Amino acid sequence: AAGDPVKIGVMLPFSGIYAQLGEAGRDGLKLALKENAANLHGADIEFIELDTEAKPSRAPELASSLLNQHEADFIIGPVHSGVAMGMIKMLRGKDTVMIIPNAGAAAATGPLCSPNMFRTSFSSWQPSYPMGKVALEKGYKKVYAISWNYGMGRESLDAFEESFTAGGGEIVEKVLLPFPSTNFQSHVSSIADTNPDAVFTFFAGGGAIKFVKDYDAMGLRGKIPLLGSGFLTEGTLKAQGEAAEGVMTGLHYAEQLDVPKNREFREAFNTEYGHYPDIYAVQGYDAGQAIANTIDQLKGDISDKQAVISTMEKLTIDSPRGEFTFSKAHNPIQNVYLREVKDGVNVVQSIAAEALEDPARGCKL
Amino acid sequence: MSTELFFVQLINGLQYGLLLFLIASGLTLVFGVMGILNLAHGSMYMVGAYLVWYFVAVTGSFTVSAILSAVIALGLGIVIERVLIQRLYNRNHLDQVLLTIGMIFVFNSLQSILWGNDPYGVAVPDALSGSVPFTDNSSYPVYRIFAAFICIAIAAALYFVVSKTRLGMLIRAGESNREMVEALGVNIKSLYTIVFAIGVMLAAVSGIIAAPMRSIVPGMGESVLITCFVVVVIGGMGSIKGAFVGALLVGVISTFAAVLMPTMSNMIIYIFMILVLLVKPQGLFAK
Amino acid sequence: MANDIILETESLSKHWGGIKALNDISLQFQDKQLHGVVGPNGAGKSTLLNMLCGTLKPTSGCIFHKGDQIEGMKPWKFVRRGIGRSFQKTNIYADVTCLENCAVAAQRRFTGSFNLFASRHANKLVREAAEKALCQVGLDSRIHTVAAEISYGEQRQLELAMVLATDPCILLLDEPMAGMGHEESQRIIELLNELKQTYSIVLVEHDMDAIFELSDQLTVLDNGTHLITGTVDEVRNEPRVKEAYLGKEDEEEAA
Amino acid sequence: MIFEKRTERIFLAIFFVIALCIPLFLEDNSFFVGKATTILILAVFVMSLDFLVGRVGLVTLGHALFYGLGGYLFVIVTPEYEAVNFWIYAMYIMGISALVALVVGVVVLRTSGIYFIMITLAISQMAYYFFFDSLEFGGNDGLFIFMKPETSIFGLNFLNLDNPTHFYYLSLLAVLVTLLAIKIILRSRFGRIVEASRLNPERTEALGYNIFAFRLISYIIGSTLAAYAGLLFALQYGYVNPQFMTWEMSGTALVMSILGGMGTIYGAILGTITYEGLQYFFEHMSEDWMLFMGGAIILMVLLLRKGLAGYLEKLLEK
Amino acid sequence: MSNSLLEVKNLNTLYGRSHILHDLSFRLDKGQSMSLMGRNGMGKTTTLKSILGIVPPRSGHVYFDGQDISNLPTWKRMRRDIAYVPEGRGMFHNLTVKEHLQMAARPDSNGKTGWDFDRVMTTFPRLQERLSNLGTELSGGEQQMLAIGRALVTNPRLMILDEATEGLAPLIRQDIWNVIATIRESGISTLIVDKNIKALKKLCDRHVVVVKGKVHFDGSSEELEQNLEKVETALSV
Ligand SMILES: Nc1ncnc2c1ncn2[C@@H]1O[C@H](COP(=O)(O)OP(=O)(O)OP(=O)(O)O)[C@@H](O)[C@H]1O
Ligand SMILES: Nc1ncnc2c1ncn2[C@@H]1O[C@H](COP(=O)(O)OP(=O)(O)OP(=O)(O)O)[C@@H](O)[C@H]1O
Ligand SMILES: CC(C)C[C@H](N)C(=O)O
Ligand SMILES: [Mg+2]
Ligand SMILES: [Mg+2]
Repeated sequence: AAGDPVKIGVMLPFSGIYAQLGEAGRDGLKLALKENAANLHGADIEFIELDTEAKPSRAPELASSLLNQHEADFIIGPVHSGVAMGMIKMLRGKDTVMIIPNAGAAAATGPLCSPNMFRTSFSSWQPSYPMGKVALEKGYKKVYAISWNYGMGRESLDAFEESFTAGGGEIVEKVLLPFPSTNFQSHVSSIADTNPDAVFTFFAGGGAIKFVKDYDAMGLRGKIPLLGSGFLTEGTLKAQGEAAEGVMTGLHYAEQLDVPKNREFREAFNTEYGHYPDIYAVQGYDAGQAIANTIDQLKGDISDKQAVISTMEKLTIDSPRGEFTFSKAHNPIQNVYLREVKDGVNVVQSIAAEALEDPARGCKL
Repeated sequence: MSTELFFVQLINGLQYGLLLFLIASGLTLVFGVMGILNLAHGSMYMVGAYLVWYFVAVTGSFTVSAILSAVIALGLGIVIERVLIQRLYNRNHLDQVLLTIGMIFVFNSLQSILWGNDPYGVAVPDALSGSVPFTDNSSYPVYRIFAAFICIAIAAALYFVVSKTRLGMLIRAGESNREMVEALGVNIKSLYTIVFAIGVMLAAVSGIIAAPMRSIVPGMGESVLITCFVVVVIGGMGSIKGAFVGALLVGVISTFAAVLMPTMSNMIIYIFMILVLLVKPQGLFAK
Repeated sequence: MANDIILETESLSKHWGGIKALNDISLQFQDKQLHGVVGPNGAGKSTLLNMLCGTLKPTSGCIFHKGDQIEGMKPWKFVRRGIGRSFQKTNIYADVTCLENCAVAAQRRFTGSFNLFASRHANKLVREAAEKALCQVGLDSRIHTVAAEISYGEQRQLELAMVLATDPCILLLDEPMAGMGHEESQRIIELLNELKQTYSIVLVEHDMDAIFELSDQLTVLDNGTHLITGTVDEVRNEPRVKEAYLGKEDEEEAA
Repeated sequence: MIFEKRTERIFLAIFFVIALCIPLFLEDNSFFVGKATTILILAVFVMSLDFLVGRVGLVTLGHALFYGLGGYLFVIVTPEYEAVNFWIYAMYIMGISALVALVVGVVVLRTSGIYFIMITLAISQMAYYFFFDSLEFGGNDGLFIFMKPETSIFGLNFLNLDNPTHFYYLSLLAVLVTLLAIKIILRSRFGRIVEASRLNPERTEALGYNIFAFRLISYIIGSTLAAYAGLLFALQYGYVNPQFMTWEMSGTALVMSILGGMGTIYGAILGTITYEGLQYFFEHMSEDWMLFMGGAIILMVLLLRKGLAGYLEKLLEK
Repeated sequence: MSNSLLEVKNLNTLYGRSHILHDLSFRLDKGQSMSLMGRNGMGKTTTLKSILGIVPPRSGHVYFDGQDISNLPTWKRMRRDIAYVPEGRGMFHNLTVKEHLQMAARPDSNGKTGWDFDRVMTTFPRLQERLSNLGTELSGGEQQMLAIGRALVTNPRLMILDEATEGLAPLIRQDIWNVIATIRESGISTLIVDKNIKALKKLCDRHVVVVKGKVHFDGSSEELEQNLEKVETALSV
């Protein structure tokens, strides 16, 4: 009923390996709702934050807490795909709207898609698929692909392979390491031995840092180009230092992206939190915008959940990454940019794929 | 696999093994020799890495930072032993599990409060930043060679002290029967405080040495913890030699497994350990 | 008196690396006799008992029980054949009462131990056997005391009570009197005198009074080798034994 | 009386009275009914661990293997879109788990002490990687259980697993049955030898018991109970994930049981409630809940010599 | 300065609720040797442990060489040149025979080193062949020799022996008595708990008999002879 606050449940990792991602997402989310406070038609916003620790085992319980105990109107989360599955199990088909601000699992907007589930980030497929074409354009014929053997790792390599081999490229070797092992040195030696035209990879967080450092330490940087899904150089550049120079990645965002909204957002974020945002903050911010815009369009009355969903479906989000809309499966239709690290910054080279839509295999929406 | 690549991987494996030994060295002392089940060992490794990162950012010098961090870790070890561990010596060993798991929580949380959750890296110190030619299109970083030597030096020193000196005998005797050691006129309480603190310092030193090669991230402590225990146990409790050989074997085996059957490579050290324990239920170098 | 050989060893040896703890020992133990085993420290007496009860595997040689070759079997199978032993170094359940210590020992005789449901207290026979064993060694007043809280000498008594509670046909006793006071030792001597009517006993002791009083047969080991086996008098007058083991016995002590 | 201690009787009486009443004050799909159910299920798991660690003397860090297995087995052996009979399949799954425990037990029981800890850990980690890496079993995403089983016995159906309150009572029943089973076993003749093997294995063997057999049987019992808990846990939210099998899961259960008072069995219930309660409380209090949680654990271990049960006993005995 | 080396005054020691030692007092003079006798469970070991602080007494005082050591930790008491051979031998399972002696060896507080590794080897030649074996691998008697050797290399002024001849063969037992006699001649005092009254009678100057944690008899060898009956009933010889 009107007058009740709008409850936003947040299920992100605030401890453990993905803590930084969780915090960024939450900060972005809060910033969006703060900026839009005037458009909420008087609705008060209340946040309930729960730490997932990026552990899937507690995901259904926490989701149940947000759904049943706190009766949240929107639930934002998570970062980790495994956790996403646990949340989906609980929330799928319910009235409460779930917005995923990071986890890329194909299933979320694929076979398990559901009217009440949205994603403001990406599907694993999206950042990697265009990179196959990029590799071909650069003239690479033989590529060594390496990642972790888990959902996003496999989906990323598969997406790359899909476009790369379709265009006549050859994957000389496809290596899937156990997650989250970071013992890369021997693989770097193998790469040196195989001597491919380029290397394609998906790693994130600590693994990304370690891989890029090992690659450089063993002297391969500058000899064999390193391509990747954009997470290889997101939030990790400072730690990677010089080792990351020249790495080319595909992602739906870049910090220096020349979009007015991006400049605005970056400054606002910096004013609010004292540091500049990264991709995870952008995705959280867009989740916040999606909520704010929906409330705005419904004039503050979100009691009709069907209306909420159908309003949200039609939104065009003015994201720092450029405007995007939701696909039928509720995944963003967005540009993927080719970026290259220069002087510690991901510099946009080109748009690798425009308005790219995830194939949403298996989704019946 | 070509012979050249075989040797390259062998070197990689040995180097990884040496690093493993380094990371496990503190645990070998604290757990293997003194018999304290310290699950917070990984946290000490993490503390070392974060401290050196922090001091490098402040002072700019790796050497100064390394020394500062090691000294702080030593102090931390003394405090932990005095305030916490010491109270549990005459209790069930499992209480140590509880205590040190509590410590993991606290350290992880302090890490996040003090240093935030961003991943960090430490640059290789300038003096060691070069690399030597290795194969056709790869080279070997000097720092990693340096680290390998540090590991060997620590292994040798540890082996010497524990098995050859009177101090080492006292430490071992303390694990066997504290009361009796004290009845021989030895201040076992202070001795254990110091040795525990040295164990903590070794863990931190491994974090320091590893910092320029690895990433400094939340949860980095837990990720090495089990491997350390595996190394100590494969070698046989209390045997420095065993831990050293165990670490090298684990390093080489997991390196080859990683390239030959990558998807299995996380399992391989467990399979190896199970096999070792089935043949030698007390580890390779059990007395 | 029966002259049946109940237990027999044939060229039994145990080597630890270079140390020959026991070398080529062939002995025969007769039914319903007390067979003493003496020898200097480190002669291999405990090693011999450890092999006779299955806890140690011989390096070479054989052990026969009633004609069956039994070396190499699991220790618990030895017990099932009625071979029970006491330990030189006290080896009890420190955290439970003396009664429970003996009940564990006695239970196997009376009931199946794989019964997951029947209460352990339900069987009267077990309890009675345990109590009886405790009384035999003189621990009547300690039945309900936790074993860790009785003195060392009393623990030695308990050690013996536990073997008695298993009611074996062959008792292998490793210095049962060590650590006991006079009264207790005296009591044990009486007890053994009584028991050897029904059991075969192998007794290792350094208490010469006890050994001389009790032994029907006496074996002397020295440095892993078999010096002599005979009656008490034969052994006592053997000069090699005096030299290796007894010393000038009457002079100093023999209390 | 299988509950020897006064404290034990008082605690259990209070616990069961409160536990029986909880749903009366809560709505059916209230979060708290679900949370309480999870705690009960965990308590079953922790009790089975406490039995092994505290009473049999098998300190395992691989117990979660069976916890996870209970859930995975359900997904594997039941048809995806058909409601099977809960009781039959529970027996079936416990049977398979017992077989697995037999095989694992034969391997791991060759070692003891710290080596046993590590070898159990290794085996559970291997199982974890097996499920984590396998596409068929959902990898790190885990698997969903789409159909909850039905629970009729001889055509009578008084439980509906889709109803959280019913599920709650099913879990409470599991606590009761597990508690009684463990207590009866411990008091039995078998229990006597098991206890003896923990206190002094060498002597027990010298008294004519094949301790390997006693340990193996105990290991199978403990593991099967854990698998049952795992099955319930998987069914509660209809979700299995390899993370249920990690050593961290085993470690957390170990923490709960030590906290409660090692080897007391009822302490496992106490420890589970306390741990989960504290975590819930701190999580809702602060983002740095781990700091408080860690602090609380450290304080408790320093202040309580024998866990919470030990503390209660000090207050209530004599 | 008094001649007393060790003086125990009104010791009361409890294990939990059970009161074991009741106002126990006795005194041992320098260079003297004293026996402590009593039946099983009467509190002999408890007395020794109370003196050393291994089991802290509830009340009472222990003086060593004229100084009150009641409040010192065990290791500091031992550092005043006391050595202890515990009941059950106290072997270290992870140290070799040689290491047992090496780790314990130290000069006394005046820097005197009468007992060293070699002397222990001449005293117990049996140990010579077992130097690289672990302490727990020795036979019972060998362990006992090692425990005594380990105490001797700390060069004590007071040796406390708790059933040190348990499990020793008659010949070796004699050797031990001889050793104790020699060390006594060199001015080392001994406090001996043993079963062997005859040997103790010859060897010791004073005798204390405890019954249920109380001093039942305290006197010289002559006094012992005079009160033999009283003592023997207490020991039920
Ligand atoms: N596990 C072992 N490893 C190496 N040597 C051993 C081991 N066990 C025993 N020994 C050696 O074997 C020899 C015989 O030992 P055993 O215990 O049988 O002697 P014993 O005759 O019982 O002596 P005691 O009267 O002192 O008890 C000893 O010298 C001992 O050092
Ligand atoms: N840890 C303990 N807890 C409780 N009671 C104990 C403990 N240790 C010893 N006692 C009790 O204290 C009393 C004295 O024991 P103590 O060991 O001093 O006897 P003792 O004279 O040395 O006997 P023994 O000749 O058998 O060694 C005994 O009655 C014993 O039951
Ligand atoms: C980008 C990554 C942090 C994504 C995360 N690993 C996932 O499972 O989806
Ligand atoms: Mg012996
Ligand atoms: Mg005593």
